[in-house]
Amino acid sequence: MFGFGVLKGMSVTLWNFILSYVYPKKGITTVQYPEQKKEVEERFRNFPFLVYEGAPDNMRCVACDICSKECPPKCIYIIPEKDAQGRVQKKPATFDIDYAICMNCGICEEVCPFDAIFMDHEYELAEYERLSSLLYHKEDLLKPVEHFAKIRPTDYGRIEATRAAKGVKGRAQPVAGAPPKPAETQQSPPATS
Amino acid sequence: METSESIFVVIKKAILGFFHGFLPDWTVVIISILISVTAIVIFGPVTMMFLTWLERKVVGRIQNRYGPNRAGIFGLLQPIADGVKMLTKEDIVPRAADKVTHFLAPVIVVIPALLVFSVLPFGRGMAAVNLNVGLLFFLAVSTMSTIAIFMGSWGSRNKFSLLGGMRAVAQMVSYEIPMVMSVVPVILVTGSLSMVSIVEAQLGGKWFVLTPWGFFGAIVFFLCGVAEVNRTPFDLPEGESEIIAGFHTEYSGMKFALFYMAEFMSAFAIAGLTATLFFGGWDGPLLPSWLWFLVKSYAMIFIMIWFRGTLPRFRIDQLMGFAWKLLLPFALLNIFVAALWQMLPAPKNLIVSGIAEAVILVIVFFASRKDSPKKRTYVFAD
Amino acid sequence: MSDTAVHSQEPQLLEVSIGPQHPSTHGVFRMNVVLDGETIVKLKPVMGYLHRNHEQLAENMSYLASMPYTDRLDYICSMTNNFAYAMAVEKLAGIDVPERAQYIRVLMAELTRLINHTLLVGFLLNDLGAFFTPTLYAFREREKILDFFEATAGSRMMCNYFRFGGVKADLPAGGMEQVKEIVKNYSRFLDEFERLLTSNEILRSRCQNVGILSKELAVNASITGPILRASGVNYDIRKVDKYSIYDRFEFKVPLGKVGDVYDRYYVRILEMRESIKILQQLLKQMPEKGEILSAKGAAAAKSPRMWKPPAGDAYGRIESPKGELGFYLVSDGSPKPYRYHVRPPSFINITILEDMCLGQKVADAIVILGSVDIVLGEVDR
Amino acid sequence: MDVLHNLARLGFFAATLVTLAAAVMVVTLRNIFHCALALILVLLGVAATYISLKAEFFAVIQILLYVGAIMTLVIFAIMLTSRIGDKTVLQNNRQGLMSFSLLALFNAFFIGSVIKTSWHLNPAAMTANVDAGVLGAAFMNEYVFPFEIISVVLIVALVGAIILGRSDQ
Amino acid sequence: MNAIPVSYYVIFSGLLFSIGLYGVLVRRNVIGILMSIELIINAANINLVAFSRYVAAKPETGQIFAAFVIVLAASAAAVGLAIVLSVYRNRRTIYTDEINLLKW
Repeated sequence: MFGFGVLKGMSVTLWNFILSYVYPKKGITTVQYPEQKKEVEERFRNFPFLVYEGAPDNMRCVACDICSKECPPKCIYIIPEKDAQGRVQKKPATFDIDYAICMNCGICEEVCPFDAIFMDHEYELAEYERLSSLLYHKEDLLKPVEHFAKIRPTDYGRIEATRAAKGVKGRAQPVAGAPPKPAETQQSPPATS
Repeated sequence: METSESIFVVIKKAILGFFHGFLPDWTVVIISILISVTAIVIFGPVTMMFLTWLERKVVGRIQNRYGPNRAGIFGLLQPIADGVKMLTKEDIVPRAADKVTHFLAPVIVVIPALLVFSVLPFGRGMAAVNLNVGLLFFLAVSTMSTIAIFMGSWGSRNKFSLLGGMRAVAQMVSYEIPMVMSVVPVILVTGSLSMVSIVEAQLGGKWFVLTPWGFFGAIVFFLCGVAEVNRTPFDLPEGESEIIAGFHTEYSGMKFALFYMAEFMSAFAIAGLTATLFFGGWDGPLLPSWLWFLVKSYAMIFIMIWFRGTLPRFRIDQLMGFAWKLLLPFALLNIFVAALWQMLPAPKNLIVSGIAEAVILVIVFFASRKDSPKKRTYVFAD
Repeated sequence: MSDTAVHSQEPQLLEVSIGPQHPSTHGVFRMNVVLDGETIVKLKPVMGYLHRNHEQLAENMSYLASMPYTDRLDYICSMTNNFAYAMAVEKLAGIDVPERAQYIRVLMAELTRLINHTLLVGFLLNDLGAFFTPTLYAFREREKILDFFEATAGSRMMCNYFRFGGVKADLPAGGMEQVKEIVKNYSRFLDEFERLLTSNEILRSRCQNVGILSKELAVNASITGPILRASGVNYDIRKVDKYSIYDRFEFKVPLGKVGDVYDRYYVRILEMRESIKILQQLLKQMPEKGEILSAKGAAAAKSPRMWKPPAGDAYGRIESPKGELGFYLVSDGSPKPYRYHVRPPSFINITILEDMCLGQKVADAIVILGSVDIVLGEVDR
Repeated sequence: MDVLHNLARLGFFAATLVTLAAAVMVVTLRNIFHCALALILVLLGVAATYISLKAEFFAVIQILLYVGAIMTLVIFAIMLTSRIGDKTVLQNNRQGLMSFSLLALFNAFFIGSVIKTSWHLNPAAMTANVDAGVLGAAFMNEYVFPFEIISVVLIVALVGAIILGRSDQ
Repeated sequence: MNAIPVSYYVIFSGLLFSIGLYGVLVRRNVIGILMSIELIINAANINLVAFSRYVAAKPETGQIFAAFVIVLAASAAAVGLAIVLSVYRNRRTIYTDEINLLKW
């Protein structure tokens, strides 16, 4: 009685010890991180990025401010662009996301009516300074739609299909001609902040 | 074979012979002492460094991890990296601490840990000092570390340290007794306190562990030794989940490293002593004697690490109960069995002492049954 | 000079503050302990170090925006937190949940229960002084479930997966196979775990008859979860409320007799085995395809800031791995909850800590705290 | 080998001096815990003296019993009777000067008389080997009766200590 | 080694004894007094061992008596400290001049 339970437990640890040498595939769970990286799942979400098509200037975002309002920790900050007359354009002049505040919930991606913001797979974002270096500006956030297609092919296929069905193709040019109306109706007016 | 067997003895003789050529006799004696001292002072810390690596490696493997594998091949340079880190750390002394005691404790704790190596026979003719009271010297000196731990815990002026120090002393005093008692059979049979003659009595595979009393004596001694050096499952004085780090809570940097060093060196010393007393020391075929000693010692060390990788910790009252109610009676009765073994002629003694040991086991089993934990049944409700 | 001749018969007491910086308080929890030697004569839990104003925050944002915050209550079981909150809102707004989504929800909840109990046993052993081995074995198995969570919800711990009226996304391709593999191997892992722990004499002697919680006290202090059941009270909300689709599965509720740490440990092991049974049945019954988000729910998810539930109140509760987790919501018809209240099981279970610890050794207090199974994110909110 | 002998003598005198200095610390230091540590040093010095008297077994016993057991007990008592945050209070009473002068007088006479005395040395005893075996034989033969009595005394003392030290409940 | 005359040991032990006696006389702390008594006992032991080495008919005699003395010292320490503890528990002091009631 006394000692046998201990011995039984010790047999388990010895078994794992031996297994780690004779069959490391099962006996060792370590991922040697910087050299070896675990592949992230397709749906993995880390921090949001903005999508553009073709050129960075041609972004999908229309500065509608929905994501910034829905964002639970309020880490998105948008100022729409204004033309010479002071009229609000459907394009952000400033689009900042504070990665230090963002909690990767993915709500911005869900609520965006223009499929302009998505969650990235990039996770090696360590910085020495946490105030300014983790505040990502529009230039840092913009990534081509091909990037999105690469990291999340399934979602990309689905979203492109719905977009095609709605007849939205890319984003209309801000100047020249009437901009095509988005299918969504509840688009809020651009923020006046 | 012959050269590898006595390689260290030969080297020492060569050095001494070299100095004998031009130096007076008395300097040669001093140099001889110095060589032994240097050997031990180098061997101790190197062993400790290797043990820290080994422990992390083995525990890592037990836990399905690699353990240290970045610094050097197989992570063998990890202890050096650790040492550098320890050296460069800030040496913090709490404001309320008893400065002198706080400073002296880590220094003093290393001394007994190094001293005990002087009487261990590392191989044939390789005991630094063949003291005729070697075994008692070992036990006496190893009790000194209690004082150092006490100094550390008192000097830190920290309640957790104080609790740890109290636990350490209570534990070490309690386990001293069954430890000494479990050694008595060996002394009884060999009729000597000298480590060298104890090993010589076991030459040719007549290891004491192969006798009934020796087998259980070895278990008792080893468990007491594990408790004596505060290792799992008897690591209450430094139980990090309860009292953070016990007596060395307030130590950082090199002072902490010294405590660590002392712990590992004593662990090795206990492993070596178990090998010497019960497993024939450096006795063994083919391999050189010192290698045999190391193999046996490291086997003991492996068991200690294995314990560490498996077992949770005792509670203080259970720890005391284990020493006083189980190990001590067992060790005392073991003396009786060893006496039987020694008195009776050769074939009879094995049977008689074996039966006696079995009877003792049964008695202890039934006596401890009341206290021992039970298996339980559970009901399931819908 | 010294305090001369104080004629007191009191033993010398030592007041120790365990925490908030302490290796085994499971976060920033603090116990003010008064010790006589090593025996506890007084214990005062101090909490609030991790207070994040969760309820007030939730009252100032839309209903959906609180969902990711519930992940952070009990950060080990974010799925069940989501579940309880989603249930409360569904009750409030009268949203129904499609069949397949119900199955996915129960699947996630039971997997979370496995994670939580496995981790708890690992950490309990750490508190007992084991050198991380059980914990790392627990992590090893948990990792497989977390991989599944990542594949499904996109995040390993902060899943944010449930939506009002369903779940965010369907299982990914190959998800079912992944779960089947986990469920198949989990009972083997539990066997190994038990071989390592259950019959270990040190664990038994450390845990048995330590921190006994009587039936009456447990009920009076409104303790819930495995701790309550370890004390022998048959109360499992999965059985009592039969919420979601728990009435479709056959499972039993293991009950302890003594109510000590060992019972709490073993009841959890048995619960894990029951969870595996549920999962096995679930995998058989689960419909291949189907809606995962009802139409009403989809509307709520698309524009949370505009979505207004009818005025009223609702209390949604589930059997989270730690006990009864409930969300009480009052709506005044605006997009933000008028009142948002959490009933956190950890917080209510920790209130009886002193009663369990008195007269025990200081080492036991740590173990008892470990066996209560608290997560400070939930205690302090 | 004369040099070695001289070195050994030097070591002995150094040990003696350290021992005496530590002894002075035992009776003068204000912090009782430091006193206990100094006492340990004294005991080790006394053990060194035993070694110089070729009583190695006894020296080891001295360390094992005094340092390992008695001093642990003393330190435990210190820990239990003084609070961790205590300030050091005056440890001596006002009889110091008088005691010192009387003892100095006594020592003057004592040392003088010791130096004047001529001892009847026993050369056989000076070279004899006293190891554990000899001591054990003496305990078991010639001194068996006192040995038994002393064991009874020890047991009585320990039982008495347990009864005294037990708390009342 | 035997060149050290026996009178050195005797003087050493005499000094140790005096220091111990001084401690017994001047210490207020009961534990301090007990420690001073240990000094005195050690002084006696040195004498016993030294004389048995130099003067006695049998060299082991002194050591045997010294062993008895150590055992007695251990007993004294155990009982003495137990008394100290029980005094402390009742009176909250271990200073001799504060333990001035004949009863408690």
